[in-house]
Amino acid sequence: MTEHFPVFIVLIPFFGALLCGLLGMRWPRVCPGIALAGMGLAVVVAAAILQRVAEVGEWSYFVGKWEQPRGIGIELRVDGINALVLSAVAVVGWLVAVFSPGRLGRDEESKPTQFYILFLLLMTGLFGITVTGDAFNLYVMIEISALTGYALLAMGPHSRARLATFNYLIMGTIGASFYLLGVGYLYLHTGMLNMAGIHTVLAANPASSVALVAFTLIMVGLWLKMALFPLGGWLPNVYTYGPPLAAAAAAPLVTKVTVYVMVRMMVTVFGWKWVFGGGGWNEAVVWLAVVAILAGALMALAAKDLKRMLCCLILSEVGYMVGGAWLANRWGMTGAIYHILGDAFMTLTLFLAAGVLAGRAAIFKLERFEGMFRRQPWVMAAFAVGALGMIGLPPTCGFFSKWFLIRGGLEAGHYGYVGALIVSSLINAVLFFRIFEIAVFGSKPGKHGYDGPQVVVEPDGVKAKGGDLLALYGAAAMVVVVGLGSGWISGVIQRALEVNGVPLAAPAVLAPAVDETPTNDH
Amino acid sequence: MRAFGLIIVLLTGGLLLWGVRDFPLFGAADSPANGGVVTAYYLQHTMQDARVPNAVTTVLADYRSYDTMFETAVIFTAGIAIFAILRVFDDRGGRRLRKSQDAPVKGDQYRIIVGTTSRLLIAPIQLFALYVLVHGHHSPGGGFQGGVIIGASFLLLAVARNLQTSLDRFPERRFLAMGAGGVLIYAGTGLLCMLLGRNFLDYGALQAVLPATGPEMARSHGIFAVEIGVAVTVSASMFAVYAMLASRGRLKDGL
Amino acid sequence: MPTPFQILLHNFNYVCYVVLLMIGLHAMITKRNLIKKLIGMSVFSTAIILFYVSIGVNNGGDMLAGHDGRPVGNIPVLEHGIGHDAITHPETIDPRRYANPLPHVLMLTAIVVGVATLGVALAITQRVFQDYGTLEEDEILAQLNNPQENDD
Amino acid sequence: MPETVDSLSPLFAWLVSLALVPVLLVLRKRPNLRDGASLVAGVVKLALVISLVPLVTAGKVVVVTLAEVLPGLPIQFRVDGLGLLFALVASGLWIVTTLYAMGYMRGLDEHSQTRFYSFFAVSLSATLGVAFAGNLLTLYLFYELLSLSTWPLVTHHGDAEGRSGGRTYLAYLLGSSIGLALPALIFCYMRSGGNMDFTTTGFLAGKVSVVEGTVVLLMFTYGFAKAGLMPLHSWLPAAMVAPTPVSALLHAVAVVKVGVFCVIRVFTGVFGIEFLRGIPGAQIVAALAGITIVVSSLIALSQDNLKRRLAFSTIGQLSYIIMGVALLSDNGTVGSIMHIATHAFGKITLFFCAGAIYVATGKKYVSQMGGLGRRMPWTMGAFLVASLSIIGLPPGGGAWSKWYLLLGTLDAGAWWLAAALVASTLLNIGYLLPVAVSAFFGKAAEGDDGVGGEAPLACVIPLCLTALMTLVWFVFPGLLKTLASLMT
Repeated sequence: MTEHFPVFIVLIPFFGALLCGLLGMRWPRVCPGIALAGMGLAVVVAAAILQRVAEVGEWSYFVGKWEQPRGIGIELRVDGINALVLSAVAVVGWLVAVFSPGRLGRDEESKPTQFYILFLLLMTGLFGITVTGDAFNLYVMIEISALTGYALLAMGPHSRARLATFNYLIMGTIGASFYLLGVGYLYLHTGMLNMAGIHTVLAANPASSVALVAFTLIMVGLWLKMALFPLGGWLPNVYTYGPPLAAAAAAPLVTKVTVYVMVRMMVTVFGWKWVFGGGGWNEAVVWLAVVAILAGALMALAAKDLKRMLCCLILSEVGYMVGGAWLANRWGMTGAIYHILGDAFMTLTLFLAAGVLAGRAAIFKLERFEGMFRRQPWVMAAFAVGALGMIGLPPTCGFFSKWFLIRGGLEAGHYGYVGALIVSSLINAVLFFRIFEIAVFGSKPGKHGYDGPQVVVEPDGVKAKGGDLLALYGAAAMVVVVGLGSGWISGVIQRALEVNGVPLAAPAVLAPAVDETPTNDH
Repeated sequence: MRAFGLIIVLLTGGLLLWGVRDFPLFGAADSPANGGVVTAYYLQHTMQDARVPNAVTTVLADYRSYDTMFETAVIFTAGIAIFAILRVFDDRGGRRLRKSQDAPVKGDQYRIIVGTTSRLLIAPIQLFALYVLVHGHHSPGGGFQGGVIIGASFLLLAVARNLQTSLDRFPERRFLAMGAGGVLIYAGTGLLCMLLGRNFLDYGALQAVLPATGPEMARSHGIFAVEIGVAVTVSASMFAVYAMLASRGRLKDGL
Repeated sequence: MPTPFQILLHNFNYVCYVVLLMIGLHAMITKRNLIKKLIGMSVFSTAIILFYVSIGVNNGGDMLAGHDGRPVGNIPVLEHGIGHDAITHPETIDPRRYANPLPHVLMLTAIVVGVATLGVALAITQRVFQDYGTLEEDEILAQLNNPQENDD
Repeated sequence: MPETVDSLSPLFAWLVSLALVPVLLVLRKRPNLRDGASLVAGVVKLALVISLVPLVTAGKVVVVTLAEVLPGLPIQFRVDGLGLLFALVASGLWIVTTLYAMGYMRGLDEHSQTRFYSFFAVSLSATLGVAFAGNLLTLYLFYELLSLSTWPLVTHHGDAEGRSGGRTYLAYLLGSSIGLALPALIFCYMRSGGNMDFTTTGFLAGKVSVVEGTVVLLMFTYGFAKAGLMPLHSWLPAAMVAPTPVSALLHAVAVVKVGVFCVIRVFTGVFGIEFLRGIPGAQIVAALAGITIVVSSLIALSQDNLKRRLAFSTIGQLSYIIMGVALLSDNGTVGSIMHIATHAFGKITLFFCAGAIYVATGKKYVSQMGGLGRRMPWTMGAFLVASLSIIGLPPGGGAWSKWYLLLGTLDAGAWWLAAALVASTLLNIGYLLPVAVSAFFGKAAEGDDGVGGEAPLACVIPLCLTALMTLVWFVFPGLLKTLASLMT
């Protein structure tokens, strides 16, 4: 049974959603159970895939057994990179499933069944994106996760959520359509839809404007969907006004998986030599990322309420990943992929904590953190772990991703990027310690010996219950576990990148684009 | 804002036009896409592999059936999404019409003509839809087209009479269940192939279940089963979308 | 080498698709009315479908008619006459005589996705209209800036 | 390479104070039991550290690995002479400071003492973590942990002044560590090819060019801003808003010494003395230290608030240690390492006295302290003894360390650094002795209502003990000398 795992992981949430669709109308209570069991099973399967891929290195599964000639059927390919992303998505999904029952009643008006169907379909889309080895199938999965994202975010009680989701829908459709166009151009140029197939044909005759236009279209489309700074205007409103549960499900995953898609396009489909063979215009992209990092950090500094601040931090983190990926050396790419995992858990921790603290309110002014360490000590402790991750202090994964990214930056000699990373870490420190100060000592400075405000009865952020705390502490624990496991994780990533021909340092002079190292189609 | 939009449009347009320069000539038979190995295999092996002359149906439901399964999931998602966004359960506002009586609607005098023609047309439409669904193997058609026509027949009823009459024949609980059921038929067939030992959605495995059929004919029947699943979901979702949008989510006094 | 103008003339389909695409994109970005944005989105999706389908067009190279006199480049459904030998030795079928089936399959998906996105967008537009009473983005933003109805 | 011994005692020593935190939280309703637990933990910690002394003095290095994080770069403890000396000083003084804090906190009836003691314990374990750190990554990890765990202590009072002090404290420390130390750390990781364990010859020796070496050395020296080198020193006076036990242990012993300890580690463990002779980096640092010594002593002269005066004195004394190492001579290194211990005991006594005066009479300013000696003989006596040690006059232990420092400057031939050393010693006399002299022989300042006798016993005993220890170091410098010379 185990050889079906690559497709099995996508089918688990898919069948879960369908079961909820059938049974949910009559027995709404069955849906949380299906979601929890489904995501739990998904975590186990993802771990098994990761464990096997760490040994074998790469695992292809042909749906419908159409193997020869390559490109007829749809191939699901799992290697070191997407096995890790798969596990991260599965664990985040499970934690949100654990978090949802307690939180659901008030936020999603009165349609819990529809929430679970959409949530499981969102997970199906994300697993599908991560696992697929076919460029067009990737578009279909992007659309599934996008549609469910729009619905989940538009379901909320706040009227502004729907306007924000409308803009998100427009921008998301433009992004997905650009990606679709890019795949069309690639199909026109190579006659193949299978990623490995495109790679072999592209490696044979790289110099053509059609491939260049295809690459530009795909990149612009993906940057739009992952909210890279100039194109990310839609993100802050959507996740601020959207219902907290939907934001906790979508924020940590959707942007990160899109970054994974960009990495997959650069490494597997177009190939490292093709992307970085040409002139130095990858430097320009890293400078774009630098702008994204700094702009995100400054917008977060200016934000007055918690969720908008966290959204601006997401924009900044996307800048980390895009910058790391485009540094044209293996360390930068390792940092980018590692940051996908780390940042998913950090963002999840912060958004879960924001969900618990803010309750139904969309706007959670920073002053309302008054004495929060006393009112909700457990929630604030988990929030602190996420915050330390964002600042990048050692035991957490945030430190190690900065560790790889700065090393990549130094090796590429891109000091602007290294500087941006450091400045944004400092700004993060200011942001979060500003909150800690208010949370411990209250917003108005008291007299000598002032011990923080007296305990204020919870306005409407309900005291954290069992499910919330379990999810919160799972996420916070994962932030540290991914940090301590950075050696093993970066090992897996490095081996996967090596197989895909990612050089250690940016080759000063590139060998002419001869058919490069034996590609990995066995 | 307008100037900014214009600049972006001209920029992208220029880039795309510059890309057209290297395109293979329109309609060229030896272009990488048309002359490629993949296309040749599809056209040459559609009969050999699946006994289905219509190459599009074979590619749609067999070679790339994983894609089509999630395409059906997209339609199901659309139905659920619109239900989640619009559906309102409280009964304030909107009066519930008498059960399938003709409501006194303005422009009543045309009611007879529209009512009778629609009553005459709906049955043939649904019959034709089943033909389109079944005949997908041999002529352009298949699950999506058949499903949409069935959905359209219910829409015709809703437009000709009122939403309540078509809701009586296709109530909310049923079209939600059918939405999920259709995709379950599709994915269930694929799962059955997996349980029978072959890869997911490899219909050759169905020969063990179907009496006296070789692997190729099993593939053809597999395609047909999948098309039915698609038709079920598409019809249910199309009608659900219309019902939700027309009645602003109250499913009562709609368009 | 054919001059660029000849190429553009011959690839006229692709030029149309670019123009349509740009009309859709322009509408989506600059139009202030929500429904007009959606119309732009539909034009945008249709343009992509035009592009994909025009990839698959196959006029059989210089062959006007197949070796058995029947027209080339028609719909990718094998005629009845050649049923049996297509099964035993498939190479007799000349792919140049049929249109490329793959883009048509892909565009079935793109159409479905377009419908689904449009449906969800219309649902959201309806809820926006219920909440703000208008579909003009400027008026909605005006209502948001002087918040008589707060959002908390 | 000294042969390594695997034993878990460094791990237990590090864990003791961490394990204390839950105990404190449980006992928060019963202050006596809670403070008793702190004392017991302190004694156990000191005992565990002392158990390492025979091993290390025999030239062995005790190793224990906490977590295998990056290939070739685990979170690992490697206890050697320098680390052990600093650990001894820190854990020894922790017991004394806990005793003193009980007296001080009860004397002033401070609020939320449990939070105070638990963060105190966490910062101690972080200090021990830095002392035992085996490679640059572990060092950086515990360095950051120390900054975080001491922030709530600095802002303990929670009033506007406390919070702004905390903000400056964090801005300097986090800003410099993330801004300067982190890139330098990663640059070393890049150049060292993965293994960053501290070796006696330095793991970067020869692997880095002259310019890079100098730049990285300066980045580390200023990255570890806890060493208080000018111009990154003003967080120290700002942190004086903290309650006195915090100022005493952290800003005389734990925090500042961690900064200097890291600088010594960078000099000896990362680059190695021989390699540094080849590049100008060390001379620049020595010059900067010299300037800091003189300037801070001058500023201390002008400060009326006793704690701020002691703060600037600490900045000066720290630069002694940096200068000692930067001289790259054996005597200099031995002198600077010994100075860690002697200055710790001397300065902690002075801070204790400042706290005792504040508890007993509420006076903060030196000008008000005329004639206090007659009413507080023990406190002012200890102040006098400790001042001698800080200045470096014979009965005080500081004499030895300053003696070796002076020898070091002469060995290195940096005569103007020797001049700076002598000048600052005179300035030390200038700002320390008048306080003691006016206390015993001066007349009471006007407006002094002569109320309040000696400070509570729990304050006086610790400060007398530490004053006694400064004399012990003068009589038996043997332990310090052996541990220090292990490093050369």
